[in-house]
Amino acid sequence: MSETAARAVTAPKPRRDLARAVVRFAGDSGDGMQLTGEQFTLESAVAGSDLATLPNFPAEIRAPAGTLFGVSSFQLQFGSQRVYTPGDRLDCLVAMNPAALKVHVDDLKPGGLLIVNTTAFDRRNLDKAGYAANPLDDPTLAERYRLHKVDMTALTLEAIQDLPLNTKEKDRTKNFFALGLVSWIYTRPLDPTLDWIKKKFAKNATIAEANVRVLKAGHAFGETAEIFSECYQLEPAEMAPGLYRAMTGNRALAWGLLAAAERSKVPIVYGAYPITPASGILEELAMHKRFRIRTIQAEDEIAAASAAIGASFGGAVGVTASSGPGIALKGEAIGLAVTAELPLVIFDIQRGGPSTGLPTKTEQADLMQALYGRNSEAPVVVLAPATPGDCFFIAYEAVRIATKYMVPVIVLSDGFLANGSEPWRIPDPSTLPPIEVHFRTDPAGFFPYLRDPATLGRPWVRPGTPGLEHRIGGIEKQDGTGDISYDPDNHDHMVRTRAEKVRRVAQEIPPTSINGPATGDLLVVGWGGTYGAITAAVERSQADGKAVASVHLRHLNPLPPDLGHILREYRRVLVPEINSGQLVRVLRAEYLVDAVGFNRVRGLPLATEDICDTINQLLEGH
Amino acid sequence: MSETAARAVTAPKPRRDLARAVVRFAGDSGDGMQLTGEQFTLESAVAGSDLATLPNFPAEIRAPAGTLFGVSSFQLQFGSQRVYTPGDRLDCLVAMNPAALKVHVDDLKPGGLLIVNTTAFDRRNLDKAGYAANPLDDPTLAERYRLHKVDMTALTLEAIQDLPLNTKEKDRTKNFFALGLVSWIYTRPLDPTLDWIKKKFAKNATIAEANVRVLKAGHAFGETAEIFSECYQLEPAEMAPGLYRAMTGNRALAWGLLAAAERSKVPIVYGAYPITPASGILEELAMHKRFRIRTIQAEDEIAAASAAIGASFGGAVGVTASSGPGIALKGEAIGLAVTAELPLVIFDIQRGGPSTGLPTKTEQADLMQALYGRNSEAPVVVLAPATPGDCFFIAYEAVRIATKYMVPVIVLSDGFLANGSEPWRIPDPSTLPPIEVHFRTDPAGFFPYLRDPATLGRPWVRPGTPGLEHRIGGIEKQDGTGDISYDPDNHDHMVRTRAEKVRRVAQEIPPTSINGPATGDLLVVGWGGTYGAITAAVERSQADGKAVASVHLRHLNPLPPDLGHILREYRRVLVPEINSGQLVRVLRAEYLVDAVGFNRVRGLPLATEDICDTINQLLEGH
Amino acid sequence: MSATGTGAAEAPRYTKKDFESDQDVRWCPGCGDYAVLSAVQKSMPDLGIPRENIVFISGIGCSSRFPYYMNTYGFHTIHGRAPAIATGLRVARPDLKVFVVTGDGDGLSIGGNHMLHVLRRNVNLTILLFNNRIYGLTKGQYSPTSEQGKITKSTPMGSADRPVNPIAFALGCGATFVARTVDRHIAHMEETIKRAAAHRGTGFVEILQNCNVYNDLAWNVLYDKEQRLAHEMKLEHGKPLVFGPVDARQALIMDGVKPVVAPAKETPPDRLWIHDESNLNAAKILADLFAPDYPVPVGVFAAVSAPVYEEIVLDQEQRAIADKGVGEIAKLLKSGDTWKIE
Amino acid sequence: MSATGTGAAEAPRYTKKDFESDQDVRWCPGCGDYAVLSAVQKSMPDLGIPRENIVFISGIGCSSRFPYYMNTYGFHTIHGRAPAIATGLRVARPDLKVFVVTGDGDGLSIGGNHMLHVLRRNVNLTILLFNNRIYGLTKGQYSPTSEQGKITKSTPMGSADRPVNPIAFALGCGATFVARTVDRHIAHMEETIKRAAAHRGTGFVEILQNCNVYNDLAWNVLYDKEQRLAHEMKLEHGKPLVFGPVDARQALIMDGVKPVVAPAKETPPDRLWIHDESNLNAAKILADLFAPDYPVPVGVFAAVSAPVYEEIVLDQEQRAIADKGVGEIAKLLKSGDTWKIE
Ligand SMILES: Cc1ncc(C[n+]2csc(CCOP(=O)(O)OP(=O)(O)O)c2C)c(N)n1
Ligand SMILES: Cc1ncc(C[n+]2csc(CCOP(=O)(O)OP(=O)(O)O)c2C)c(N)n1
Ligand code: SF4
Ligand code: SF4
Ligand SMILES: [Mg+2]
Ligand SMILES: [Mg+2]
Repeated sequence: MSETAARAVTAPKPRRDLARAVVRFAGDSGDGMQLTGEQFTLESAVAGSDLATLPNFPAEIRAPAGTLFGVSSFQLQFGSQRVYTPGDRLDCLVAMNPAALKVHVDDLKPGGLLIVNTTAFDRRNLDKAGYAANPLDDPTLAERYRLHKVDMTALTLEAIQDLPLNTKEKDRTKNFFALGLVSWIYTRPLDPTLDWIKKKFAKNATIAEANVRVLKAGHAFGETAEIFSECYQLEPAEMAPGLYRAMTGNRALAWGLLAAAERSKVPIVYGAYPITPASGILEELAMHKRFRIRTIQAEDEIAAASAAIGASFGGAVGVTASSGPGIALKGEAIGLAVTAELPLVIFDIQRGGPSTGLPTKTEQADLMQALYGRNSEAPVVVLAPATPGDCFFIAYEAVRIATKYMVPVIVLSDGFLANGSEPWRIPDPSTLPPIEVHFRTDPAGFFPYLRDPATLGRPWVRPGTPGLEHRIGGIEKQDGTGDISYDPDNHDHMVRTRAEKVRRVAQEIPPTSINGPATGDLLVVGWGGTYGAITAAVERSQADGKAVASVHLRHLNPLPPDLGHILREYRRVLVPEINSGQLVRVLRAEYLVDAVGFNRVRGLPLATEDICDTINQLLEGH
Repeated sequence: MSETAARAVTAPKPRRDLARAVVRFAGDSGDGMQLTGEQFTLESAVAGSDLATLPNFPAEIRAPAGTLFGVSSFQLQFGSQRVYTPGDRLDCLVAMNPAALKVHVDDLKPGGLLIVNTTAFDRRNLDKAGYAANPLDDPTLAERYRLHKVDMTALTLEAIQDLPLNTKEKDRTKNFFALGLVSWIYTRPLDPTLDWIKKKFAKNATIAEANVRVLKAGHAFGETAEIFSECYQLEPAEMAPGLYRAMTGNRALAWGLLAAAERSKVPIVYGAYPITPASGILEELAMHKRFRIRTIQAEDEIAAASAAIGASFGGAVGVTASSGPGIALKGEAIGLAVTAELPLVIFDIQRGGPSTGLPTKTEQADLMQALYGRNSEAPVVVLAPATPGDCFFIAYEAVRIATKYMVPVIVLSDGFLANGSEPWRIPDPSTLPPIEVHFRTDPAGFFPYLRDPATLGRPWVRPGTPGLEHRIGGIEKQDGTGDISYDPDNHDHMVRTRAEKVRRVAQEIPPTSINGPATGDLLVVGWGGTYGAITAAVERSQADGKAVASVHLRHLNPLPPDLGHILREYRRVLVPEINSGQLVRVLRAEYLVDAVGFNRVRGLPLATEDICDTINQLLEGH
Repeated sequence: MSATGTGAAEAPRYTKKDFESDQDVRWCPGCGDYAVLSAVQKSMPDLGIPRENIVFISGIGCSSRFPYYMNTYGFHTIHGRAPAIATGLRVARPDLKVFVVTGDGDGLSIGGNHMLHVLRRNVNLTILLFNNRIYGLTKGQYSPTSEQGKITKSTPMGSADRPVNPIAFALGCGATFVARTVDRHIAHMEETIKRAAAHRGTGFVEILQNCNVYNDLAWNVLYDKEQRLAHEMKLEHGKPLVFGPVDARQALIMDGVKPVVAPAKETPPDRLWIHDESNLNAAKILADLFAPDYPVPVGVFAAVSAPVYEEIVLDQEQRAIADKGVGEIAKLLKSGDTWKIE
Repeated sequence: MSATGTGAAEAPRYTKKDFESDQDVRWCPGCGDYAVLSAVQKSMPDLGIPRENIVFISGIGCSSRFPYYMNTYGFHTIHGRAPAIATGLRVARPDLKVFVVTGDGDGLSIGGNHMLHVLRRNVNLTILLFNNRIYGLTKGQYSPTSEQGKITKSTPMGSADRPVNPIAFALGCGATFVARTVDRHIAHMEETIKRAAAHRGTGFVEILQNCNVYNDLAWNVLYDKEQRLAHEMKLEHGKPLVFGPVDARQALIMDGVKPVVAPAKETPPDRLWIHDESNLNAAKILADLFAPDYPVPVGVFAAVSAPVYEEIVLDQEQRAIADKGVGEIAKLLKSGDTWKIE
């Protein structure tokens, strides 16, 4: 421990209790803001806070240093009560350079903590950020915010001046100075980060030493420097007891598949073509070959879906994933799976569109594509996880439904869920519902389109089974025999049967849980990654004494059987979505309720505040 | 003229007046039923009848002779009043072989005219059709229908025995015997067919002679054979005066494009990949190079759409076409056109699905795909022609809107419209609304995403224009400048702007015409190729004194501005569609009216009778 | 995991009939597809693979109706995607023997990309590409193998595209087994199909096939007796490249980096070109030859050995399991950074 | 309609600066793409084409950001489709000079089919394929040109696919101009790009490009001074194929139908292989060579002349018009069978 750090411990500054805080680290893409944010998340989780995160990075791989479009940021909210979202406005912003300040400062609450790395505020960086004058010299900044100018680079270099590293290597550790400082401010334990450094740089003691020293230097700086008069502490949140880990949506989807493969004893073949923000699932699965997950990086999305279908025909569970543009390409192939009545799981990690759009930003605008993005009547099951951790259960559920009903299942995740993380209570996998797959082996009376009376699913046969040789295809088939049929009435019957099979999945849906009164003035209906923002807003309104409830849909097709009834128990229905109004159209068409949408398509999660405002307006009858 | 034919003229049989008749020619794929039907159509049109046709042929190119799946048929209804559909049940069925009889006889009205070619009823053909015994020997057939057994092959061979042709060549003319006979029965003039033979076989006098003789032999047979006691005649229909021609939907779409190219003075580049039933448009356009239509048979549907987009970027009008499965593949590319804000016209000639489905049958199940079959919020204009001839105007309108608003336009035709024909009054092309295309050439103040205040369209620039060099792309753009922008509020603004641009197209829609009372018990709302069936049904109900009206939508996105108001003027709303209920969902979501669907997905046009029944049930409150 | 379609020892003794399904064959009378079907059905018993371990995957086209007529497992899928579907099937089930049936449109127009990638991956599949130089099922538009200037429904003034040469394309993609045969040469077809089926990796066979309805006699150079005699050059490993009638035998030889035709009699034996299936350079030169200036090679252009995609995939799985055992989700969930809340 | 990009006479005298757009360049510092951009901008003035007649079309990938930085017309489209989009553009506007910029993933993975067809059609385009053997934009998964066994994010135990060789692929597709150049060889790059741009038909250029972030020094064999000296073989029309340091010069020669390397000194002049750009057979053999066993050829592998797709399309239009005049819709509507109703 360096001397400064030691000193710090001796004279602690006052600690103020806090219920929650929203912190954002922002800097250049090369400044390591994502890592900083992740470590701060881990520290907060270990400190017992509930939390939610929002990584946000440019589409460019390494945008030229100092530019506005090259700014990368990581935001999190942590608190001693339930935390649903990464937060709207910031309590604390760390700006590592002028560009980061420019892009993010408006999100800081008046009076919020603004920590800037003054070293980076040189003429070159100011120019790149388009600042004529140094904003730090503008007194209004310090008036509006609690501004702390820290010469981080110098302090960093000082802390490790004696280490045999070059300046570039030394400079690269300055994000840990920021991390140490903010950890001090919010009384976060450094141990998780110290452990991480140990593991990560096990083979390079000097780099490890440098990072440790800089981290502690930042921490000590908070304690000792005159500029910080107080720090904050948070009670641990009341969270269900258990073992926790941080979980991102993409990893949870991947692990959900691993769990499904283990429980079903059916191997999974995962066909994908890289695309942001879905690639992480492929990369995660590729590391777990021991689970008999076979990954194919296909030549394109069509091949990826096709390979998955081929695998399903072979008696494995075919899974494919992409983001919106790639899902658009898979439409025809999904139609084949619909009519071939094979299990297929499709993950759509939604991102900003249309077309290439905003590849690294989040959106919820593929619901209609999931429901209808294919030729003709080709219904599929559509599910959506509510939180990063929920992705685990949804992936598992998707495999279960796909194999039970012999039907494609689309899972709608999004960029926010994919990269965002939450403290996740590790489930006991043996408590998951079983996935019972029966491959038909009995040739007696076999036809490929016989149906299970309960699910309407047809028999799944593994090629290689003697006596069950059969042919299927994309041309319309006679129900039962599976022979090609152009008979008009058979076609009508098959169209209805495929639809009914999907409708039957409703029997899998548990009663809808209502967050709030069972009847009232307003019901807020959401789906997917907006769960946190909606829940936070509704609970705030409830705390204000309003008769507001919310319902969050995980099953979007078919819809929960009790939903129509629930909707009619409220005077008004509000549907917040990060799209132009998709679920709201489905609900209006289905239930003929005058549901209204709240729609913001900004590439970002919805703001709790905005939803609150809308709730209030609706309640006041606007 | 042969002796028999001469005799026929001398002793005419009695003629009964008829208001309308439904006739179907059915035989083996090799029997020339499509040609027979087309010629009979032409004869009827020249006789002044109104009419509608329904060709129906197998997906196999030349299915083995005599099989059930190899049956090809052509149906038409013709009459002295307005004819809206090819008819539900048949007044007359011509069955050229046992398979044709088996497949079609149930559609014949009791007491209807059944003409069979007895020569084909040998053991081999009976076996292939799955007849244990010859159905012609079963007395119930003659009891149920007015059965006429004609030994067509023998009579055909007899008529041309002296011609130097081999038996196969001679046998091939027997469809003209059937045509001659049915032409006699319904007093259709032979001249159009005689003309056709002359032109078609100009280079082969013997074949021409054979066909003429056989046609006349069939005609004479009707007049002379004892078995036909009477024939029928129809008053000419009251049709608007003018010059008429038979028009199929595919040809009309093609010619509509030719008209648009001529009027706009902008060349058209048509990129397509062959697919039933859209290939005919490509084939038609390829014959008209003189109109500066350039056709590209691309390597796949994605390339076809992409080539069209490239052409639009170059200042031509890019048009692409396919049927459902191919349109599914184009989704991603259409999204690019949406965000690049380039004109693009997409024809979707719908067919039975999902997947490969029923490639040669009709369906209306791509409406949702047209509206939503792409990632993210990517709204496009959607139009649908009501009749084969209407395809001409819709294609023209699609180009007009696409270039005026810089927006993709999807046209939803279908297999029935594509191949079906109607007598079509030739329009004066100078009465078509002008298509005014202004390419920007002025560099002053130019940015690629400046907007026309009325249409919100952006400027169209032909590369090659000096001073206007610019770059566009699929990443989100800053409104105005068109520069790449990841700004959250700009994205929200652009999503809204693209939607608003499509909504503005509503200003192009004329007031909705209502067929029937402006207020009443029931409004039937239709779109696309069901126009005939719906109109016939509604007019029948009106004739029964019911307060029923109909509205047929040609603009499906945006919807006509007056539609919401109209819907509310009726107690009930019925939406008949050849799908599982797509427009009905749109109307329910949009207007919150409790519209109900009538849905039959049989690969065939809706039956007027079934719609009538549904209307009656609804009016009776079922 | 056993290699492809073993089980020869226990495989029942089949006859052609065992591979005929109960479905009506729906091709035009006279179509070359009938002959191919018959040749494939006849080849099957010799593979020594239990019928239930054989799968036929096809795309869309006349030729792609093929699986319905084989009494094996079969999947008639979507246009162009059969190689990708078959890849997924092989990765899931490396114990099955998988055939892909495709057409010149299905395999080289819409499906060209999947063809490229399946060939370079060397997935263990047998691909039968029926090349009739036309789109049959959609009623006669030109295809990617149609000769330039071809007049069809969609090209009334002649097609503008230069044709793709399936053999040259396959070799350019890195194919490990490339052969050509002809629908009317029954024995050669059977022999070639069997060789391809026995290849470890992707066995690519171009079958010149007659579409008598839309492109009759496109391959007349190999149908017509005289022309065939003059031009057909059978590729036989280890044998010199010679062709033509006995009395006017021609040899194909190399003149520097150019193939030339010379009278066989006058060619010194050491200048004869001995066909070597393992020489991919030679195969590429042969691929570009065609009548009238050159002979038309039929037979196996190239057969080389290379790693098989799905074998590597499976091997990695086995290695991963051997290293650390089969994965257990309960353990994985608790791995890495965790913390307890009491 | 005038042929591609004429107007040389009137074209203003440009400098490199005239082709630099006002957009921020958004590649990683050190990326090879910068050098290519600079080379292209530098080549432009020599094309003698008015700037407004030049269009850059790209797909998606790091490389595909290219058009934004060129002060010409440009369209950054969707992944893999640039060749198809450019084809439509050329058919609409044969007066424009069109470049396609693509990557190894964009052009050979998702876009492989369009690449095949644009090459066989011989559309008049210049295609620059940036081959960095990796997916850059999606952060480092292996690409179709990555070497087998490549360890990347998506293949932690090594990739299972055999790589595609862009040059061999292009030749197998029937390309008429095929060349290779290197991002760090500025002069050679400029020269090659200019040659490709002048080709009538599709000029296909593989540019070996460094992704210093995800696949640094993949082409070190041509970067490292010593290795380059040992292996680089410049292809020059009419010149013998020799390479290596002056004191140990090697010749590439044919031994029957096999290329072999022999000391240049000991090779009789008549056995030397004189590079001939018009010999596609030779090009295909050269395409397969690579270090360490063979030299690495750079330069123009093949340049042959062949009909251009859109020229035929346009010619048919002109002939149709010459035959019967420009079409008139009013006349067409009344053509064929019509009847009057009074
Ligand atoms: C996505 C899609 N596009 C187009 C079609 C229409 N289509 C069916 S088969 C075919 C081409 C058939 O040609 P080929 O592969 O040569 O087979 P052949 O019929 O000649 O055996 C086409 C274009 C389709 N079924 N699906
Ligand atoms: C339809 C679609 N699929 C996937 C992606 C994601 N994606 C963008 S670029 C790219 C590959 C880039 O590799 P390459 O073409 O080699 O270009 P580089 O970045 O290496 O220059 C991928 C897979 C996409 N944008 N669109
Ligand atoms: S159209 Fe041609 S390829 Fe197709 S079945 Fe008929 S003859 Fe065979
Ligand atoms: S990721 Fe690689 S290819 Fe992409 S910009 Fe960075 S260095 Fe260049
Ligand atoms: Mg074909
Ligand atoms: Mg790359």
